[in-house]
Amino acid sequence: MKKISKDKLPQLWDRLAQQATLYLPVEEDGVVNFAPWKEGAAVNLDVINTVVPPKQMVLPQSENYLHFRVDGGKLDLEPVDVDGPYVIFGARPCDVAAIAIIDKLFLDEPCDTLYKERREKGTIISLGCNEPEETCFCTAFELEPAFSPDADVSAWDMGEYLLWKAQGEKGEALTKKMEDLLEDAGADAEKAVESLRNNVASKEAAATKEYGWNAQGVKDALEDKFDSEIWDKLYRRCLGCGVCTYICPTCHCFDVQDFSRGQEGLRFRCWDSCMFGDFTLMAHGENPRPTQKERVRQRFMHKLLYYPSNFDVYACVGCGRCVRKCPVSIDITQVIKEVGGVK
Amino acid sequence: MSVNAEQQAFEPLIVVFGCNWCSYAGGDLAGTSRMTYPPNVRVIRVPCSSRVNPNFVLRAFQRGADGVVVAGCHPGDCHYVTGNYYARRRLSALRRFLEFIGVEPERFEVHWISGSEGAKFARVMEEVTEKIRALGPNRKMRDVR
Amino acid sequence: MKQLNDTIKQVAAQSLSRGDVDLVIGWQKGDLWWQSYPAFVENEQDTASLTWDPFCVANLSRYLLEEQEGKNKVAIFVKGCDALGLNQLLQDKRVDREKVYLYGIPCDGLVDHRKLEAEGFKWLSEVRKEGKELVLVGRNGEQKVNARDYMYDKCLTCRYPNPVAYDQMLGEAVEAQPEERFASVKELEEMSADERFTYWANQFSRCIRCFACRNVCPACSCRECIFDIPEPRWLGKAKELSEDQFYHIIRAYHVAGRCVDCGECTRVCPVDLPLQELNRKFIKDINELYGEYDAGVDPETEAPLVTYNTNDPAAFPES
Amino acid sequence: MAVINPLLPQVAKIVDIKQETPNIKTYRVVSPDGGKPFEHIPGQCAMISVPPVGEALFSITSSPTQQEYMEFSIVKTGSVTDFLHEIEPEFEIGIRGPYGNGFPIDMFKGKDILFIGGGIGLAPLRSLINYCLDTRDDFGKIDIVYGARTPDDMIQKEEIFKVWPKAPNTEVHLTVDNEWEGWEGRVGFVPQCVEEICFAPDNRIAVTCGPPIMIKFVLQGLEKLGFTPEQIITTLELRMKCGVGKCGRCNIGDKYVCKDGPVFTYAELLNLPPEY
Repeated sequence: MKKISKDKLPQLWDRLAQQATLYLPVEEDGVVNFAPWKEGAAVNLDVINTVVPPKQMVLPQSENYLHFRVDGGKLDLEPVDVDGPYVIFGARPCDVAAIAIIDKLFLDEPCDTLYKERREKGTIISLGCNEPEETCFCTAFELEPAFSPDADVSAWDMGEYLLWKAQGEKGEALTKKMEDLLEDAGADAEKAVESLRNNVASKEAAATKEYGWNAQGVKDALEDKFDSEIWDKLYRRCLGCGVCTYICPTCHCFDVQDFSRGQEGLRFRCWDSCMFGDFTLMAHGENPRPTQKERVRQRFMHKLLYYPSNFDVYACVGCGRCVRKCPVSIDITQVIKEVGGVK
Repeated sequence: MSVNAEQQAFEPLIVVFGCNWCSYAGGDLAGTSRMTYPPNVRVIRVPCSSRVNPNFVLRAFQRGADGVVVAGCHPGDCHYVTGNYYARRRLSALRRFLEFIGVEPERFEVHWISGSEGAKFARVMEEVTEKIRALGPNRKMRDVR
Repeated sequence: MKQLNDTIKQVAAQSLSRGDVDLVIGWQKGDLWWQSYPAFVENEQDTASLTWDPFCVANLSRYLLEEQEGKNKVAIFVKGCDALGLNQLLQDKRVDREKVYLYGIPCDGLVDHRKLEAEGFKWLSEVRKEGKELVLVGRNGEQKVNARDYMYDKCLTCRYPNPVAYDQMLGEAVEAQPEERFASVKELEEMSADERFTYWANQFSRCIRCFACRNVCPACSCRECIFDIPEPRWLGKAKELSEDQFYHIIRAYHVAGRCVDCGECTRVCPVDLPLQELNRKFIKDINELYGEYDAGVDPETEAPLVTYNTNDPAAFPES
Repeated sequence: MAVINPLLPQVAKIVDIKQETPNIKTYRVVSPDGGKPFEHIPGQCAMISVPPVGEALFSITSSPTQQEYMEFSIVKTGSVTDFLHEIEPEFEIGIRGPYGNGFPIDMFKGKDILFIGGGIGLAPLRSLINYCLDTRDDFGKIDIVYGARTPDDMIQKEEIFKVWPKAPNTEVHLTVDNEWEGWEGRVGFVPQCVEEICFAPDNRIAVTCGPPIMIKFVLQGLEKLGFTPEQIITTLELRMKCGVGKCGRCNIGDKYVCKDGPVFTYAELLNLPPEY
């Protein structure tokens, strides 16, 4: 276990940014999002969740993957390579868990090599939470607010300094490169982390206790709820916008589109949302999900029933972004309780 | 290449939406009267100045136009009687808004040019080209892909 | 405020039980203290869940686009800004006034819960409005704060707190105390072209193209939006600055002269883009060029950009 | 070899375009250096790519036993298909695949097979029909019921009128929805035709593709004739973009049509949510 005092962090960031693009939570006009590090950036490590999750580094909002040239009947195609290595500093445990969840889909046969390459080129330094937000419910999905097993390095904010623990090869390699900036954390560091982890987990469990729930029962509860009238009540206020899906760390649906400049162009994949009306609209006009009711139902069924039955993990990490940012407060925790998913 | 030389080497691309009944005819007249105006101008014929949708103007800037001109009949002469009255309001609102977004107002101009003002057509195209040449290429709004 | 909360339940129950309306659209509390969201009540006993509190900010008038179909009468509650939105839908011929029963609610400003959270007010169980103050009920008792310090910015500049359209007014008129609404537009106008371009480019590059601003806007009520039409595809789906600019400029342009300045676009934007300022620039210019006009006040008068005068001034030299 | 990105198309060439009906053309596609772009089994699909318009998934209508080329029958009904209906032979396109589970061939071995197709629905079936005819001894009697609105709307006229009827132990029953000048054959909707001929269910598998309304009545008719849901197979069509079960668009319940389908037994469909 290592440690680094907070006033040395800019030095650490400079060093990290020399070998790879360093993304960390930066505040701009009051909005905290992951942005590349540059001298004097307004880094904010206190906000629990950035607005847009670090998913955008492994599944960018749009990424070109094919360059094409059409000339009369001739066609020539050329893949576009994935850009260079990057480091994510300050990803919260829920967001790191979310990346591990969508790994299961993208790395499953047939493997999505674009995603795989981006994952391999990335190193994730997670920062444990000290306090839960009111909208946090990661413990309901049996995740820990102060520990992320899937990160390459786990860090904890101890006030004056950060504790730093390498996990796995990438983490070890990175720790070795940053050796001169890191000191040994001493014997009682492990115990300090232990008590922090229990303290935060119990604080959030207490908060979620107010709801008093654990969501592990929601998959079975949803098995027979396809025609439940819960959906009729829920969908009516939905605006059909893409806020909940685009800021959700586990939402991964994408579209494939072409951009053309005369004879040349780029094919790219980009985020798409099941809440949009044209998500399943077919060319001949049929749409298996014609109204907002089917779309709102699909979003919850996919995260809490379909994804778990395919990959036996819920596609929700309890980060609470959708609860905070939905313009009409469609709240997944309310849905889980209403369908009887609380155990 | 010194800045001045570079500026001289820069050939601005001006997209002109010319209304079929007046300004486009004015352009024709300039041609048939052997008046010259800069080749930087690409004229697109539209039925009326009020047919110019702000999408056209923005798409032109996206695809690399350095200046956009909408040319229509003088108010009162419109073949569709009220077309240019609507255009005057809408393009005025658009021009001020583009300025608010940061695009230099000189890059988007509206001129009333009648079918008989071949000379004015040539003069306006000359002036606009020189003004835009002085301003330099338009990086703003351009789609860099 | 408490008295209005009861009135709302009564009038809703009454209109449903008498069969005057088939549906009442109001607000309902969620689990968290700041969650008040649109509620659709069709039978009398559900009216108990209706509420009025400092968080009932969502504009209900846009739901009429869907909900008026197949019903003969729908009742909705409208604050000042909601009523302007409703009038705009009437002017655009998208809602049938005969099918709507309007309960007007004079509103002296609603609370932006993020302003409370920014100052550490969290884990509350209730927030009540009492006169000019907010009573914050938390884990360790109650606290009072000055309401105006935590209102939405859009409420601070509100010029029509009393609904301009209603069938039945549910409270006493309140006095408008609007702050200058074009303050930040003027501030931006003083910048140089390049500074303004950089400012807006930074804002637009944060946009995640979720379309919440379009889907919430009462002036954005087209049956099929230009951005959804595949051919010709005006807006690509790539995350590209020039596409973001295209979207925001055209969206603002399409509501120019019809935007009622209700500020819902700024409220719903997940990345806090100051979208209302874009619309306010159009309002300011149109007022200066073609005369003061407040969209949504009178649905009978024509919106400025769909009419003309032969002697209109122009924002370009006319030779 | 390195795992290639499943979204990356390879270049292929259209060598022949046959106008089947006013809005359906059949395209013969080969890889640049000749032969089929890749191997497939009957019922699988391929993503045809025509930049800068886009991509779309089409069932491969040729049988895997056809080695020289791959065929697709395409209805003109959207931006990609409009573009495809404008181009001439020798035009180069992108192609990637094969996608989908394809028909469960072993399930058909030694059984009688009843093919029921409507309009363009014959395209996915044809791949299996020709495969069965090329390996005829593995299968029992083959019945092909095929209907369309008018005779002009029937595809693969050469095969349905001349080739298939002559195949060993194979019967073709053609029908048009209503009377048509110059048409002597059967008249009536496909589901009606199936019930009239009254196929016995024992030792027989029914495979059906066509417009949803036809499928609905065919399923009812087959059940009346005693077919169990396990004996009825169909293919589904939804909007599909990636073709490899990642983009999250073509799910019915927890099944992705492009990966777990498009071929489903009626039994499987019965325990999927009714959202297709």
